[in-house]
Amino acid sequence: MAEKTFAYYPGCSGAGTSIEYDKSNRAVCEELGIKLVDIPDWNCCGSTPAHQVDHVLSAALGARNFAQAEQLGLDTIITPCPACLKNQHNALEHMEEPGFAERVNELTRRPLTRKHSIKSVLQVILEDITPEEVAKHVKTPLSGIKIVPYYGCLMNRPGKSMKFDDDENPMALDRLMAAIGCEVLDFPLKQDCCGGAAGVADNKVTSRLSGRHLQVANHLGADAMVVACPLCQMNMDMRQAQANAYYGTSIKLPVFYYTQLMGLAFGIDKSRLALNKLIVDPAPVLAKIGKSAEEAQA
Amino acid sequence: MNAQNKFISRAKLADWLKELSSRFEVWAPRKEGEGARSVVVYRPFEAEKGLELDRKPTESAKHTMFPRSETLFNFRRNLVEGAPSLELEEAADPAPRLVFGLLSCDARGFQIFDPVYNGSGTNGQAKDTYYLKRRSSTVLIVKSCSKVLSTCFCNWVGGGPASTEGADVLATEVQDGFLLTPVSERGAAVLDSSLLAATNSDMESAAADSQTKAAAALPAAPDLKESQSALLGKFDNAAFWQAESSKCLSCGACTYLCPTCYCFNISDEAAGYNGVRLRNWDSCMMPLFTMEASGHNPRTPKMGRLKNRVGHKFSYYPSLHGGRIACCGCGRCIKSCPSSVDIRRIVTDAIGFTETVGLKEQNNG
Amino acid sequence: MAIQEQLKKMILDVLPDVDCVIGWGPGPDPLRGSPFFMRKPEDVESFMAGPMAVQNPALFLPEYKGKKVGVVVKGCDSRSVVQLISEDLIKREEVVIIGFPCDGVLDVAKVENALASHGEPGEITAVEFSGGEVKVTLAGNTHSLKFDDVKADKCGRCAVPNAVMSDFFAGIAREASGVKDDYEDLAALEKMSLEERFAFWENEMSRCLRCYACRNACPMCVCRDHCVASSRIPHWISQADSTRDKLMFQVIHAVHLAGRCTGCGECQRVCPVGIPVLLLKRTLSKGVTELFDYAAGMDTESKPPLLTFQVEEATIKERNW
Amino acid sequence: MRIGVFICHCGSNIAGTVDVAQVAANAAKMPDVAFAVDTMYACSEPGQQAIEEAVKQHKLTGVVVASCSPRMHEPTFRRAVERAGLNRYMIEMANIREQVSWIGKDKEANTRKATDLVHMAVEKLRLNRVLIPKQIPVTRKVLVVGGGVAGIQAALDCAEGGMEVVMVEREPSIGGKMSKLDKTFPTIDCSSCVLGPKMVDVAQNDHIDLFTYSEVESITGYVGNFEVTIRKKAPYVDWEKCTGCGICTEKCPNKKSFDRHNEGMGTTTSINIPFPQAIPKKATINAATCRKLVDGKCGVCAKVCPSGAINYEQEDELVTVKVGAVVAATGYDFMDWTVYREYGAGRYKDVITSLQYERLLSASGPTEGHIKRPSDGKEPKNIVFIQCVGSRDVSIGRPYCSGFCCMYTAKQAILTKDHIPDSQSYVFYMDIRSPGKAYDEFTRRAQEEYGAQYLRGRVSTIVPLGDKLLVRGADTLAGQQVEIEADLVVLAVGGEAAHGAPQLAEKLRISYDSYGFFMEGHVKLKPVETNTAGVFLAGACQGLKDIPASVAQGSAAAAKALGLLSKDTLESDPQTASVDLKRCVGCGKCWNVCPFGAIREMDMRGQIKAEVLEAVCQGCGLCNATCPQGAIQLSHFTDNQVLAEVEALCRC
Amino acid sequence: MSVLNESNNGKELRIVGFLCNWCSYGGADTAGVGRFTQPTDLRIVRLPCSGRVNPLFIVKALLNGADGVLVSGCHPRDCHYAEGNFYARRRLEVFKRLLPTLGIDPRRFEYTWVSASEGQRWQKVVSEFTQQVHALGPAKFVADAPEFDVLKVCAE
Repeated sequence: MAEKTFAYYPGCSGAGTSIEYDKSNRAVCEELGIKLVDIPDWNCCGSTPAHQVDHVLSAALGARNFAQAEQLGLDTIITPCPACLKNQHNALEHMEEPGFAERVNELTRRPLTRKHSIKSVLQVILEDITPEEVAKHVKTPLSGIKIVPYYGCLMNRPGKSMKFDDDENPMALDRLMAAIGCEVLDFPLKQDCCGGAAGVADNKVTSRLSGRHLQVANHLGADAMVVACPLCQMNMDMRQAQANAYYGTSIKLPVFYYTQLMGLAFGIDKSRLALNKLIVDPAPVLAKIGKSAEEAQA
Repeated sequence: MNAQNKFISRAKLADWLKELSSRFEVWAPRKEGEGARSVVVYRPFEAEKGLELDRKPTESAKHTMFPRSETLFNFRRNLVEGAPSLELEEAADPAPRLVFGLLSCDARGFQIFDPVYNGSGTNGQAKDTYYLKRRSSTVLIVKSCSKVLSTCFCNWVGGGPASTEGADVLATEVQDGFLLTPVSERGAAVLDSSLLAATNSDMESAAADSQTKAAAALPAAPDLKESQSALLGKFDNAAFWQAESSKCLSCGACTYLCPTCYCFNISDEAAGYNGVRLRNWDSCMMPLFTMEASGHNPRTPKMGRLKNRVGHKFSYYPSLHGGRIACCGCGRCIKSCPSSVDIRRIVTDAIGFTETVGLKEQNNG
Repeated sequence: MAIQEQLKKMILDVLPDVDCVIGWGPGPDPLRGSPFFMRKPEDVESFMAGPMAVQNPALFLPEYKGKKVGVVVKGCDSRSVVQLISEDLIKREEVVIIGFPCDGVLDVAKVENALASHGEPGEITAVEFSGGEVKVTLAGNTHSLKFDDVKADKCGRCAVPNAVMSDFFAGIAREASGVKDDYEDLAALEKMSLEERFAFWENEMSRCLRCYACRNACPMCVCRDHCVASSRIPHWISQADSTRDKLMFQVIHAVHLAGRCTGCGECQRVCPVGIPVLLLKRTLSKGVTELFDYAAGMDTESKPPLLTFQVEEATIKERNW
Repeated sequence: MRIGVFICHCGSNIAGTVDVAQVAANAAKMPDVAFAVDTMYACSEPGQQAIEEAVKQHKLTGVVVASCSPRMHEPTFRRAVERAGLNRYMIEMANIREQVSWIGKDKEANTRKATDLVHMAVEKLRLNRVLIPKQIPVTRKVLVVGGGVAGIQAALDCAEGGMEVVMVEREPSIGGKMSKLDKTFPTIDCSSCVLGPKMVDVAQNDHIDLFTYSEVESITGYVGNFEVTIRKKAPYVDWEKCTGCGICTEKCPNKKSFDRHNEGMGTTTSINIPFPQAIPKKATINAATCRKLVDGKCGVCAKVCPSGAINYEQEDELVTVKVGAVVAATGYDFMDWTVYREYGAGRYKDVITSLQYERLLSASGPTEGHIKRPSDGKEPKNIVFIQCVGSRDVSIGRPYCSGFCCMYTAKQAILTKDHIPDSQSYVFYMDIRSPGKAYDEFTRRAQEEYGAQYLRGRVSTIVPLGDKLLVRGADTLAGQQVEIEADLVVLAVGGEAAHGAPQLAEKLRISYDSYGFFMEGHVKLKPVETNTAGVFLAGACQGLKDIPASVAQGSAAAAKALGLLSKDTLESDPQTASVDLKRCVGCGKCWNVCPFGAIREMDMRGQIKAEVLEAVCQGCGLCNATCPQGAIQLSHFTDNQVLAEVEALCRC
Repeated sequence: MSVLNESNNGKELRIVGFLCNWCSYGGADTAGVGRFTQPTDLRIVRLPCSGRVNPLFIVKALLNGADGVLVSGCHPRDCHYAEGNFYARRRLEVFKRLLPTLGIDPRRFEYTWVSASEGQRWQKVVSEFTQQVHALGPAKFVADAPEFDVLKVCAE
């Protein structure tokens, strides 16, 4: 299979709180033949605050990253983080508006000379690799574990601009997890907000919102939750205790990045998947892999 | 050596024409259009727009005497209650003109106009005053031809590269300028400028030499005296005319470039109460030429039109005007015909020449 | 010339079934060919194809409606035939189309321009074509010209050297050069300011003789003897020799051809006073191509775009007032 | 020509900002003007009389009136000159009120402009010709397309007026949407009790020829003389023999066919009679599911039919009828609500449409009037109604209000409480639109007496949680998010043009808007006419409307058809195109573009020419603009007339 | 009129309007009834349909001295004659591209759609188009056709 090369934007969390996402991403991409070229000297996408203050400035942050990528001769950036995706996607969209690009260029002094695009790693795996191809890489099918896919609010919304998957009923994770052998449960809250960054200011909000996800997942009989967003992961995993405290529950639901599970299925060395970074211990779940199938055979 | 003859150098020519402009509206050939599209046309002389005396003019000089569209008069209708009336305002008399550099065939063309417009064909009844006023006030300086084109056939119809028929002055190209020979008194009268020099014998012999050479370059002329009867004899021969006219587009290029086609049409153009009566060139190649008021057109197929054009020039006109052929052999109709219709061939075909005299079959297999 | 001989044979084969076969024959001098109507087998002897096959024989086809005729066509001529068929102006079954691979035709005016300092085309005594060269004998001297320099403009942008549609085809179809018509002929005009363009037309049209050769040479002109140029009802233009009316006529012709013109260029070629009347039609063709992705005369099934419509026009933006 | 020019003051409407006396003085100098005067009110009785007298006194042969818009008073002045003995088409108007005096105050400029407009009118009038209308005989029969309540009303009224009627309905039974309703607002009376008798009347009326399970295949001709081809689809049952006994439907082994009448809220047999009150009560085989027709194995119905009516070999049949007028009453359909993926896009069984709910409420429905939700057949307690699903939503290209949803939702909330007294209804709405007699009272009753909880806001998502549906929306009045755990969600799906409406419009040569609703002749003044003479509109095909409005429009369309066909002949508008045969070259461009098929090819002594069918020509002039020779000219809008107007403007 | 004063010293220009009877002429009436003030330059030729507009009318006007030409019809799909404006749309769009070649500023010609109810829109269309033409100033036109010193009523 021909190698697919993209400019890679890990995002700030990838270098910190979600280092396990970044690591597993790189490992999985390597396995699937997706070549990631790190953008030299990339800068913050602006996150939530930038565009609330100044749209031009916010777009300029993204524009600079595209300019950096242009140096590499690459016009498509891919990123694991939906928030980074959304912000830089917005930057490109705004720059199509009359006069907007000029204002951005004044700030960056580096006008873009080509047409650029940005996609999530998830989109590339789904569309460019396809679940069928993913299945071919599986060495250890993750049969025996039931997961709920949780997409979060940003990965494919607003549908008109993201143009990826079904914006009201996304299936990308459902299909990829099925491809690596997981039993995927229909998760009704797959796009409901986890509370996002509100956890920093008032963790009751995140507890209330993410607590419900955890309870529904638990109720459905899920062994684990699979996510594609660093913030979702943090609220579900790190703040799981807070949510349990808020509702008086005692749920212990491991929250994996989808790339971690794919890595496991591909037989990638666990150290490269940084499973040890997860707060809720995944060991009991990992122990189930393959079990039920064996039991059924017996 | 002729003392009346004068010499004008190329260098001083424009100055002389400028000088003449104080007495005449001077017309001369010039180049118009760009590059490959350029053509040579007769226009009112403007020194800055230059002269073109080396290429043969694309169009004839006919319009200098017979404008494409001429205002005969303006009219205004008055609707006074009970007494409607019509006011006419005649066109002003034309200013005297001088045409420099027309070809000898062009000058001979007016000779064909004259009997039609001067009343000689109607015992003086129908005189065209508009034409005659122009004709009598226009001086023609003819430039003799030094080269002969494949389409030239002036010698077929009684002309020649240096014919002085209809000319007031004959200009013959010599080294660095033109030798000017007065032909008429009117012509002699314009050769009084200090810009003109006396001639010498070298010039005179060079001029005579050039004229002889040009005449000799023309292929031998066939005898066309049979054309009158031959064309009449073919009048009802549809197959003949069908074949001859197959490729004709029935456009007016031939007639409008022709120095001898003198037909016109009169039309009124009006708005509200006011209008103008115009006399415009007409062409027997156009369907409207014979359109009747009823809407009936006796000459619809194009072969009838072509038959008329050829027949008129080589048969009907000669029969009315002492055998004079209404063609001056300039060849423009052949040269500029979109379909390369060749009037010479039609005439010789009609006469039935088996071997076409002076007309080579061209084939570039 | 093998192709010419093949064509002659095809014409002889077709001749018994048709009223005549229209092609090209000798003209008044070595530089000019002429439309040629072959009715008898002996006529075919003088038939000639090649660089002198300048005229568009499709022009004559509507005259023969109701009779069966043969026609020899260059690629460009075939587009006229196709367009005539698609507009039902002639019937497919009434025409036998004979095609051949065309290498381009000569532009007499260009030859004249190239040799301007040596004489006039009327003085040319011999013309010979060999290997991309044209050897012209003029006033006793032979001049060699590059054929590419003196071929017709349309040949430089020709994408259909072979007949679009034919019943018989002589030789092996020539590979299209792959050139795209980028309307370079309009570039010079487009460089001018609007005022200059207006003055350009005033100047050019002042020369017009109203001979209507442009119209009569146009194979797509349907009106023929009933042109509005000289009608009173309707009275579109006056009979005066005015630039305004003469320009108006050119616009009428161009507008009537919008979406129908195949760009054969005959209108411009035949103009005895060298007016570039094709520019107007080419402007409209460009517009039609851009808007409707349509080129006239390429297939007999499609409708000229201005004689049809789409409810939603993808390329026409509504104006925002 | 002797032209009289009348410059109207229109009181001060025109004279206030136009020097009318000056305009009249200017007009006097215009070509062929024999008389020019300013007049106080040209349209008043004395004003019209003055025109008539001037025509006689000054021997005028044409008149220009400069006053208001010709769209207003052209007919008035045409009648006036006709009374004075002139041809009614020898008049032109200059619009110096709407286009001059009312839009600017600069009197000098206005006077100049008014003069120009008069000059244009004079130059145009100089080229006007006397036009005489033609008399066309008519077929006194009406085609009604669509057998819903509007069509039924139109058909019955026409028949009542003594007119022959042909009714075409594409479903096997007439009745339309109304036949699917349980009760109707605002009186909660039984839909079938109201509609049933009318349906029976249609069946029994001798003047009405009923074609159900049929569609209009094509239509040619013109007002008074249409020829309609009707395709009778094959029901595989000989309806001459079928008695409607229903034995076949009991014995049919395939009981899993989609039940169209019940909107899929149940299944039915492959051979079926749509509902007990169907008119005609005849059986139809669903060819897509019938085992005999699909794989040739079965044939039970043929065995059990007592009258031997079953015919598996039956084919569609084409019938041609001649009619003089057409009433289009094709109704509406519901939009495909599954574009709303936030409502599950059809994935949740207990999210249903209001019409499906109507079938659950109906005693003749699949649940015999018991509300049982589709997923598990349980009786729902919490029911959420969401309004404006597909109405007033620009984001999906439906900015219009469907008009009836507010009312039927209120009705359904009331009926829900009647059926399940311990239920609670929630209604998410945008605005309550209840203009109409006793309508607003009705929606209040739903809230106040029946306790339906109305929440002003949109629903953002429906999430299945266990056997409940979590409905999350905004309550914009309280300013907060609301979540309701519902047992059943009912979507008030908006209406859209009936499927196939644009295609029918093309056949009828009437126009339709961007949504596919048929265009009326004039929004206010010609609400049931169309721009094609002889074609009228009734009911929701023209725009969504409720039952009373549909019935009223049905009667109105019938009145128009009766009026049109009350005479034996019709007068055609002579402002049509005509062909100058001398100029025509038969190139065919005109007949290719004519939107009305009003031009045909004809042979004139071996030459092809165009010929205009005067009665069909609507006078649009497209042919005129298309003809390169200008051989076809639209009377009174000829090239020369337009050019004269242009010249009058540009060259003076 | 502010438009006139600003750009052309209060002088009016010749603007010809070709309007369909059913929509745009009605829209102009609606604007009039609403007393929506408009520049006075425009003179309207009433036609049954925008499909009746031969593009040649527009050239004729422009070559004869009009400074601007405005065509307005029913909105696409709302044509009184069902299809007329669909043809007009194509023909006028193609035609507009010919004007620059002739040396005529294409902004001197616009076509648009105004319905009978859009009085305000009509006001906007007229005002903006008039302004646009005034910004271009008086047009050059070919002046060599015979002038018959036509009616002088306008001047008198």
